[in-house]
Amino acid sequence: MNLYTFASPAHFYTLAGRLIPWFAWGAGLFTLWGLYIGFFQAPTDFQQGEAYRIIFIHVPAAWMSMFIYLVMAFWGAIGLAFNTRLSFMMARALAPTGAMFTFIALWSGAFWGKPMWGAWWVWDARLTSELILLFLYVGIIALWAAIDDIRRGDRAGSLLTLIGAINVPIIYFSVKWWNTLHQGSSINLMKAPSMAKTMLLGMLVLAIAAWLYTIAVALVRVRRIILERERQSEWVKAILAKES
Amino acid sequence: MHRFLLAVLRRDLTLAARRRGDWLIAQFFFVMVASLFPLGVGPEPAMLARIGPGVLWVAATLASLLSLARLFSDDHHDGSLEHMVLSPEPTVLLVLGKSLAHWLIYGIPLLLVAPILGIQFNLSWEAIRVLEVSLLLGTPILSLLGGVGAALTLGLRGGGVLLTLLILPLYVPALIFGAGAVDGVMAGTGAEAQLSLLGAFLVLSLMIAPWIAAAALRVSLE
Amino acid sequence: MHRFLLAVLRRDLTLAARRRGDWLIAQFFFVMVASLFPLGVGPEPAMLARIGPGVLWVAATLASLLSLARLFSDDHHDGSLEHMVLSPEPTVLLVLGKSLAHWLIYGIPLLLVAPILGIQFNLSWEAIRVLEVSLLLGTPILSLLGGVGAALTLGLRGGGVLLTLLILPLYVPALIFGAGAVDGVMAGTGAEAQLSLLGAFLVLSLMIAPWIAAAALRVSLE
Amino acid sequence: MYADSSTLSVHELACARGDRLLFKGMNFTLKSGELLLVQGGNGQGKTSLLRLLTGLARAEDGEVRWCGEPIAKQREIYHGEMIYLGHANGVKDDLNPLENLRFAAGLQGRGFDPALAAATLQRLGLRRCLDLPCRVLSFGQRRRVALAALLLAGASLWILDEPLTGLDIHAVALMEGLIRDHLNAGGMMVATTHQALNLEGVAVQRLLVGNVAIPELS
Amino acid sequence: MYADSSTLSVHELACARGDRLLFKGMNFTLKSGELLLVQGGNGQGKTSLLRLLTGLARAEDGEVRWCGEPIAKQREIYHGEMIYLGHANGVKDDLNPLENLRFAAGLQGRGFDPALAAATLQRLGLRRCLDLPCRVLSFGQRRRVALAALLLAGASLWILDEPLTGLDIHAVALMEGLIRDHLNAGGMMVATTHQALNLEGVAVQRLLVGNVAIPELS
Amino acid sequence: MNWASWSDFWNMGGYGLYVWGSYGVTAAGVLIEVILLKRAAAETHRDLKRMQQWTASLQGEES
Ligand code: HEM
Ligand SMILES: Nc1ncnc2c1ncn2[C@@H]1O[C@H](COP(=O)(O)OP(=O)(O)OP(=O)(O)O)[C@@H](O)[C@H]1O
Ligand SMILES: Nc1ncnc2c1ncn2[C@@H]1O[C@H](COP(=O)(O)OP(=O)(O)OP(=O)(O)O)[C@@H](O)[C@H]1O
Ligand SMILES: [Mg+2]
Ligand SMILES: [Mg+2]
Repeated sequence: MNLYTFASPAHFYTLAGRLIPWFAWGAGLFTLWGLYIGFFQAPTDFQQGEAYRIIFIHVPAAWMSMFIYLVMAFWGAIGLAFNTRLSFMMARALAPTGAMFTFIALWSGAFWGKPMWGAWWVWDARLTSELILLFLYVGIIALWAAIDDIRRGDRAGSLLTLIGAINVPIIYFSVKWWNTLHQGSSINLMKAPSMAKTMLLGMLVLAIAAWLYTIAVALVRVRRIILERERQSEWVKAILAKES
Repeated sequence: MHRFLLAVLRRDLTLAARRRGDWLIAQFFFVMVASLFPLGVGPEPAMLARIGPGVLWVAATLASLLSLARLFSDDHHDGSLEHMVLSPEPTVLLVLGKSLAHWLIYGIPLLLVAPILGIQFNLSWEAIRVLEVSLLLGTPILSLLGGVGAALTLGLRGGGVLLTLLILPLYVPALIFGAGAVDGVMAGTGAEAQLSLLGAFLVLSLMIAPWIAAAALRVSLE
Repeated sequence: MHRFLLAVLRRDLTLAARRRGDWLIAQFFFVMVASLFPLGVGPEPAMLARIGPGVLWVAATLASLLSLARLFSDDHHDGSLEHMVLSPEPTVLLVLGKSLAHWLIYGIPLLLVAPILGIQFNLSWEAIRVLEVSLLLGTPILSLLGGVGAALTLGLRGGGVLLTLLILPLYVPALIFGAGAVDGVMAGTGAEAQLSLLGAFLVLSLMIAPWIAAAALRVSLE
Repeated sequence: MYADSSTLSVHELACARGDRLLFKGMNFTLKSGELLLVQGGNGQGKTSLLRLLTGLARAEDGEVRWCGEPIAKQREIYHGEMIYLGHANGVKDDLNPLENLRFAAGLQGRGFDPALAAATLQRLGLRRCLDLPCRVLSFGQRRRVALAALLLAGASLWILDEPLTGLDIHAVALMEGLIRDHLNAGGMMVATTHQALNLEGVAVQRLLVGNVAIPELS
Repeated sequence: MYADSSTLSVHELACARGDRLLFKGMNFTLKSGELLLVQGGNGQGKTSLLRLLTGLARAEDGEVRWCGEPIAKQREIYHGEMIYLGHANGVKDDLNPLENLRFAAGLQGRGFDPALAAATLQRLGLRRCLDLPCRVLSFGQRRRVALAALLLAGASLWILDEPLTGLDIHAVALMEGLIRDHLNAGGMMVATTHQALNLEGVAVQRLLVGNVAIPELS
Repeated sequence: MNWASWSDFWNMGGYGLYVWGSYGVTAAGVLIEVILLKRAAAETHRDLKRMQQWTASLQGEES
């Protein structure tokens, strides 16, 4: 068994089926642990009060939103270069979760900004580039939804992901430069070092949970995509026959 | 190579000339969107001068987007796009030629109209000069990146709106540098930095966009 | 009569549902255009609140315009518009049904998105409430008048852009009253006068626009 | 089946496009059970004539009458009894064939019988395509969907512009049978076609359109 | 006229659309002077096959070869010797026929001889339409403009999808003559059509497309 | 332990709306995604089975 066998949809389907429960349970456990740290171990912040506890979802979500985009671009590039079906499927399977995390980062940021900055929204560099990231996700998903032909959709979506990926750092820095007059976050969270450690741990644990969750969900989705695309093949027919 | 590029260019320019006033309409759209603002926002001169560069740049972006929706779709509809892609010449040149033609038809006239609007928004001469330079550097970016979007959305149902959705995020840097340059000169901090960033972005788009658009075009025609 | 109107309505809604996300895209376009302005103009909250109502109304106008370009043209292309006009029922009902469907598909979701943008532009709750009312009264006007424009420009080459050119001037009153109402409430001068003018304009468009659009449709198909 | 007394007649009809007069002084009367085959080379004005007959276009001169009355004066009645199929199919790409038929019925203010519609589609050889969106159908298959809508409309007057384009030989034979049935049931039909039509036992009037010689070919 | 040694061959070609396998294991070789007539009912995959042959679409399996080499590896050479005419004409509405031919030539990197182009258009019966924008031409006239572009391209391989749709009988006869000339000069052609073609003295291969029975009609 | 009572916990030092607003939407997002995923998976299975039966019936007729 070499790597190539795993890249074949049939094998990947079974492999993914076996892996999913591990990632799903892992995600659940890490979430519980992270929440416990977040709510019961981490002390109250002397400046922000309890509001800072939003950080435990805000930061993991923000990280995931960017990370997933990069992974999508990676799979898209691989697919375009080597014409491997599975990589396109992976890219498609990741997009909705990425969009969801982007939305959560925006939402939790807004709910954090209101008590801290007194405004739900300011047009600051990070916020704006995150908003544009959401637009990119939505654009890619909309493009996929608009194209019925699978092969065409795969390639078109990957091309868009790639050109977006080239643009993302530019957007990030351009917004930063454009916005020099505006101050960023007014409160420095890292001031209290004793708290920083538990906080960092909580953030990391929840980030790992988000990561496991993403993998689990993406694998479920990829399995569905494989089934749909390979429905003519014998192994899918065999699987369906076995189930009924 | 050169002959093919020229043939594409000449063809698109002839077609634009034949559709009398079609390109004029895009200019009118530009003027109209820009003029809607004083109506929606109110007439205070200081405020208008403050928002002027931004509004003009946004209006320019939207005007170019509107015309981009038809960059390939007309030719797709009557079948001539397939003929062009099936020509022995490289598709990249085709895309480059069409983007260039788009810029000549929609970008250049925009440069001519923009100063008038600048005056309406109470911009200083210096600001208008920088606005012109920023549009000169920025509008080709719109045509190039727009070509990618037009190729990706070719023949799709949501057509024009989908194109906008895909392309507007990609336009953001051009918009920020462009409007930022004018803002800079108005705030006295100078425009050079922003303009050179805009120039760099233009070079980057010129190097990348045609290839991606050509690939997208082949995919869309499949 | 009623059955025909319902048939048109149901057909257009089904088609919209089938083109998954098509209407969603129009909403995102709205959000995106509105977000471009802060990027162009700069992030100062006070200024954004000042131009907010105008920007939102302009963005709503443009979003509805973009989707209007396809009100009749898709059906024209595949020949089904001719079939509908050749049906024994009055063309006015056809036009009314299609405008109504357009409003349901594009106008209503806009009402749902607008408050979020209002928050991003730092508007007060009261201002957001008035914004909603003004959009509720104003978006049907856009659909109705837009129907006239779409019928007039049917099958013409400049299509979308020409439509914009024809229709934007007609939209101006709606825009002025709508944005004015929100401005009024923010300036403390009250919004009632502007809102009732907007209502009157809506009734007027409802009484006149479908007839003109029906006539224009017959002319365009000739 | 259909009212026996209806007639479609044309009185001194003239049609101009741009600065070309395509035809003038055209007169004919079509009675129940008859077929009018409009003939002429490319560009002679067949499509233009058909659009005049439907009321979509306006004549340069003369008028089209239904049961003796100008059609402009009784648009709703006339359109209730007529159906037109042109070069475009009027088939929505996003809907499947059955849905297309459903909405076509709704727009014509007719009732819709799903079983009958499905049977008609099967009869036209679209059994395997019932749940595909029409977008993916082939050229001839889309034409067949349009023909199914035509059959279901139950109109007494059919106006068809090159109904056979893109149809394979089986479908052409089927259409010939359907046309014969329609005429035998007392219907009327105006059609153009460049292909041979095999219509025995049908009253066919032929009308040559065009005031210029057929474009010379060398 | 054309190089005698060129061949178009297809090796174990398979084509799927959606989840329908249209055909698989298709093999044929077409030599200089031969015509391949692709036959099959509506929706059997003729258009799909032709698009594979042009290189516009990608095959599910197998490959198309020009002179023994896969066309994907020699796109520019192959496209220099091939011309395709599909259901759409590729004629710009805003240009008149002559201008259309001029730009078609430019895009294919060929020289343009106005006198020859005008003569070709006249030969195709478009003498009266030389300075009309193609928008106002009739269905068949626009098809003739597309055919003129085909003739002027001077390609050795013609790939034509239902070239006869909309043409009147004179034009069909003319096309038959032109096809014969092309093949006798050593050209090649792949075509589909549902109409009868009268081609004596030409080497015709027939290829039946489709892995299912022709849609049954009852 | 940070919290004296449950109401203290829900109150979050006066920031309840913001903290629970964020956590709530996150939970809702995850929940919706999982539910949609389950539904889509079931739908795919149903469709595939229906398709298979359909093609089987067609082949049966043809042979
Ligand atoms: C809608 C509003 C907001 C958005 C879209 C947003 C977006 C982001 C993004 C994208 C990141 C990851 C960037 C990085 O790691 O470099 C991030 C991290 C962070 N955000 Fe936010 N944010 C928002 C509001 C806020 C608010 C109101 C605060 C606090 C008052 C805040 C505090 C932080 C902190 C502390 C980090 C972690 C920084 C680090 O890891 O270095 N954010 N946010
Ligand atoms: N503006 C115009 N100026 C001059 N001639 C025009 C104009 N518009 C249309 N024509 C001519 O009118 C004729 C219209 O023909 P029509 O479409 O009715 O032909 P047809 O008989 O249906 O032909 P086909 O068999 O090709 O479909 C064409 O010959 C066209 O050239
Ligand atoms: N996504 C899809 N799912 C299922 N079937 C599809 C899909 N896309 C295309 N098809 C089928 O593939 C076939 C395509 O046929 P094609 O257009 O090649 O036919 P053709 O032989 O050219 O027919 P015609 O004579 O009507 O032009 C049609 O039968 C169509 O129904
Ligand atoms: Mg005709
Ligand atoms: Mg075909």
